[in-house]
Order: sequence, then structure tokens, then C-alpha cells
Amino acid sequence: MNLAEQSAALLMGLAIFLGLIRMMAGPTNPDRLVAADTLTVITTVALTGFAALFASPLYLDVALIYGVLSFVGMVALARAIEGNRS
Amino acid sequence: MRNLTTLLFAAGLGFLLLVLAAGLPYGHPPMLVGQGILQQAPATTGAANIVTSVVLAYRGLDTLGELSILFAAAAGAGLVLGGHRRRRRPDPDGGFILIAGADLMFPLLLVVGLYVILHGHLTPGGGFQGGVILAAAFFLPLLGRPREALDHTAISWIEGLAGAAFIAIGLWALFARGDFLAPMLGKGVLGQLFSAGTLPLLYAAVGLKVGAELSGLLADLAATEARDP
Amino acid sequence: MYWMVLLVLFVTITAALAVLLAPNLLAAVAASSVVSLALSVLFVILRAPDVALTEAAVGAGLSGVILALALRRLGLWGLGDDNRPAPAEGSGDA
Amino acid sequence: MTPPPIEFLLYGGALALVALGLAGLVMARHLFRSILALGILEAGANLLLVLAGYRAGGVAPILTPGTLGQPMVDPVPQALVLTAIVIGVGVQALALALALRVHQAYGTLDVAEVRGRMEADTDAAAGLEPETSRDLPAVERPS
Repeated sequence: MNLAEQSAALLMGLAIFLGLIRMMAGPTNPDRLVAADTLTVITTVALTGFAALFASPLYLDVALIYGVLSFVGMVALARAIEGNRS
Repeated sequence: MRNLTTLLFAAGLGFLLLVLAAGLPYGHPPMLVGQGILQQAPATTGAANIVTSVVLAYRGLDTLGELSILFAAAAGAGLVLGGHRRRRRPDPDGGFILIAGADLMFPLLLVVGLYVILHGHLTPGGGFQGGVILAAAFFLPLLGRPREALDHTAISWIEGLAGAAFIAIGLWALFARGDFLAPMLGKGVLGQLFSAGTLPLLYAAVGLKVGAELSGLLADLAATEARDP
Repeated sequence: MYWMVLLVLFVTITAALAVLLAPNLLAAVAASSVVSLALSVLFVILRAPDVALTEAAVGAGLSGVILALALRRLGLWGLGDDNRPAPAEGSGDA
Repeated sequence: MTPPPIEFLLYGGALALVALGLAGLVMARHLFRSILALGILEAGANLLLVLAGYRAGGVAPILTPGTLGQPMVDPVPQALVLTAIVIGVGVQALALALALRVHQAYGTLDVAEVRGRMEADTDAAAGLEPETSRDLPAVERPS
């Protein structure tokens, strides 16, 4: 790995740590949901980075599907948290 | 006390499994079957994705069994939830952003799902994953407007026809070649969209069936009565 | 590669612990979607893009949707502020 | 102190997931949480199966122009796990539907409470006297 890839991995590791801390400690449920959503976005970027690292475009499909479907899952969870308030 | 025993049991089981796993070879699997499949699969089935040729050609009967298990699970869940489909008080509509966003995302999700299904023999993905994406696509507008319902008759027709198509392709191969689900229709050029014979057709049937089943399941789950805490 | 595997495994185990010990069920569902996310990255590292795609589609999309719908139907959707007492039923700890 | 080899980490992580899922499955007092623990157990088993087919230095088992002739990882466990994940979500949906029905029938999902009410119901259906408690000393039990 060259310097750019190493620094990208380091930054993503830091971001994952921050999101994980918020997910474990977050005082309310919306905090935890937003932290989980942040983690999914970081993961999408990480999957793209792995595609670059392995020099294979096959892994880009995984990132695409992940990015699209985590949106649906998070919207469903957000609807669940909304309750019966209209 | 019971919790302590359980923890001890789980830790002991983990340790035992770890001791067993220490004897497993890592990085050098004793892959006799896998090696043979890797060598002859492209010539036999014509699919670039070898996992697809394992799922649909070498283990096609297994996939049929999996489809029936999934059908049984979805039918069982629909049966269990069945009598309570009518709701006294439906959920309120989502906000403007959710409705507009769902309408925008719907065709994109549809295109992504069909791409994943149709390119199942070339890139990662296939009928199961594409079916899941199709189910999510049809569920997303329902999340914004909970009062609208999916057409359950159409879903059952699609599901039944797709399952029948899978079995019909298998029976055709049985009568023409003597093997159930044997690859038919020639192999084509490796790596092109129209290649690998009947495998894309089989994956299309699987995708439609899985998508119809899962969206029916999601609609059933969404239509059961909400309960106040 | 070694440190990446270590980090992803750390995320997986932490999120699995959070599923079992989270104060309420909605946090547990969010943590279980994080488990499947980290697992998908592990499958990519192990060179299994098909499995990673399935895990991403099922774990991130469908499983989250099903669990969220079930939570909604069970009426366990309290906001779960740690300062206020959560609804009695949603706070069943492991 | 040398860091442990990478295979120890991977196998240990997968087995830790299995053990955690098992412990949660047995210890959970809420039915919903035991369904989530079942998902973790399943994830650990899937990871273990994919690990068994990994080959060091191999590429993904998909033929592209750049990877012809290189060693590939074993495709058979991957096909197996692909099947297992999809079946797992079907099982999860069925379990959740059953849990919803239990909640509609008894109004709670606490395991001990549901079990107590089910035993009371079966006793009533069989025409037996309801058993007060098994934990009481034998003298105080109605004989």
C-alpha cells in the first residue's frame, strides 16, 4: 500500500471509532440511528477503497448495492421511531 | 446462577471450537471438488461467475429446494399474520420529503435490481440478491403512503408463474438431455450478456419469485394492526 | 491488511455485544445492522464478493426493514431516552 | 510480544460470534432479543464457512480478463453461504411473525411470563387445578 492508501485507511479507522463510540454511548435512540447510518456511509466508502486496493471492479457492485439498500433500511427504522405522531 | 452457567458453557464451547479450528488449514483449503469445478466450470456452463454455475448448474436441485423453503417460510408468515389484515387506524402518511424521495428512488432501485438479476452470470449478484432489491423497491413507496396496498393477486400470479418457469426449464433439460436442470441452449462467448445458455433465464425466474415472495411478506408485515404501547 | 482485519473484527464483536446488552430494542436493531455491515466488509476481504453482496442486500436492507416493521407492530418504538424510563416492555435486558 | 497470526484473529472472531449468539439465545429474557441473537449466531457460522474456503493469494471466483490463470478461492462454500443467508432471513421473518402472534395473544414477549401463561392455559384446557408455584416448599403446595 502506498502513502495515500495508508492515510485513507487510517482516516476511515478513526471515523469508524468515532461512530462506534456514539453508537454505544448515544443518550437517545435517534443518536444511535444516526451513528449507524454514518457507519453505513463509511462502509460504502471503505468497500470502494477495497475495490481500488484489489484492483478489481467486481467489488464496486457490492458498494453500489450497499449504498442503495442501507438507505431503505435506515428509512424504515426512522419510520419505526416516528411512532404514531402524525 | 443460570446466567453464570450459560456464560461458562458458551465460553467453554468457544474454547473447544477454537482448539478444533487451530487444526484447520488456513489459506490452503483441501479443495478437491472446488479445484475440479474451477477448472471445468467455464467450459461446461459458459458462465464467468463460477459461484453462479455452482448454484444453478452443479447444485440446481438444491436451489429448487431453497426456493421451496423460502416459499414455505413466506406462506407460513402470511398464514400466521393472516386474519388481522384489516386495520382500524392506518399509519399516517410520511412527510413530503419521504414521499418525493421514495418516488424518485423507485425507478432507480428497479433498474439496479434488474441489472443485478440479469448480470448474475457475469458479475457478483444474481436472482436472490436482485429479488431482495426488487422487494425493497416495491416496499419503499409503501413506506411513504401506508394506506395504499400491494396487489396480492398479481404477486401470487408472478410468484407461481416464476416457480413454474424454473421447473419447466428443468424438465425441458430432463427430456432433451436426460439430466434435470442441465445447461441448455449453447454456451455463447464467455463474458457476454447473452451467454451461459439457460442460466440467466433460471436466475430471472429465481429473482422474480424471490422478489414477489419477499414483497408479499413485507406487505403482510406492514398491514398487521399497529399496537399502542 | 492485518490492522484492517483487526479493526473490522473489533467493530463486529463490539456491535454484537451491543445487540445483546443495548438498553432498548431499537438500539439493538441498529447494532445488528452494524454487525452485518462489518461482516460484509469481512467477506470482501476474504474475496467473496457474491456473499458480500448477499449479506449487504439482506443484512442492510431486508432484515432491517423486517425488524423495524416488527418493532413498530409490537409497539416498542419508544424514543428510549436514558433519563426517562423506557417503556417497561422494551427494556428487557439480556 | 508478537501479535497473533491473522488466522487466529479470523477464526477467533467467527467463533466469538457463535459463542456470543449462543449465550444471548439462552440468556435473553425478551423473545425479540433472542431472534436477534439467532441472527448473530448465524452470521458467525457463515463467516466460519467462508473462512474454510479461503485460499491465500487467491482472487474472487469470477473470471475477468485480468484474472485468468490466477489461483481462485473455493467457490463451493460461497455458494452454500449464499443459500444460507437467504434462508436465514426467511426464518427470521417467520420467527418474527410468530412473535407478533404471541404478542397479540398474551400482550407480552417476556419469556418467563409467556411460559407461565401458556402452562396455565394448558392446565385450564386439561381441567387441572392451576399449579401455584414449583418453587414453594412442598408443605404449602395444594396437594
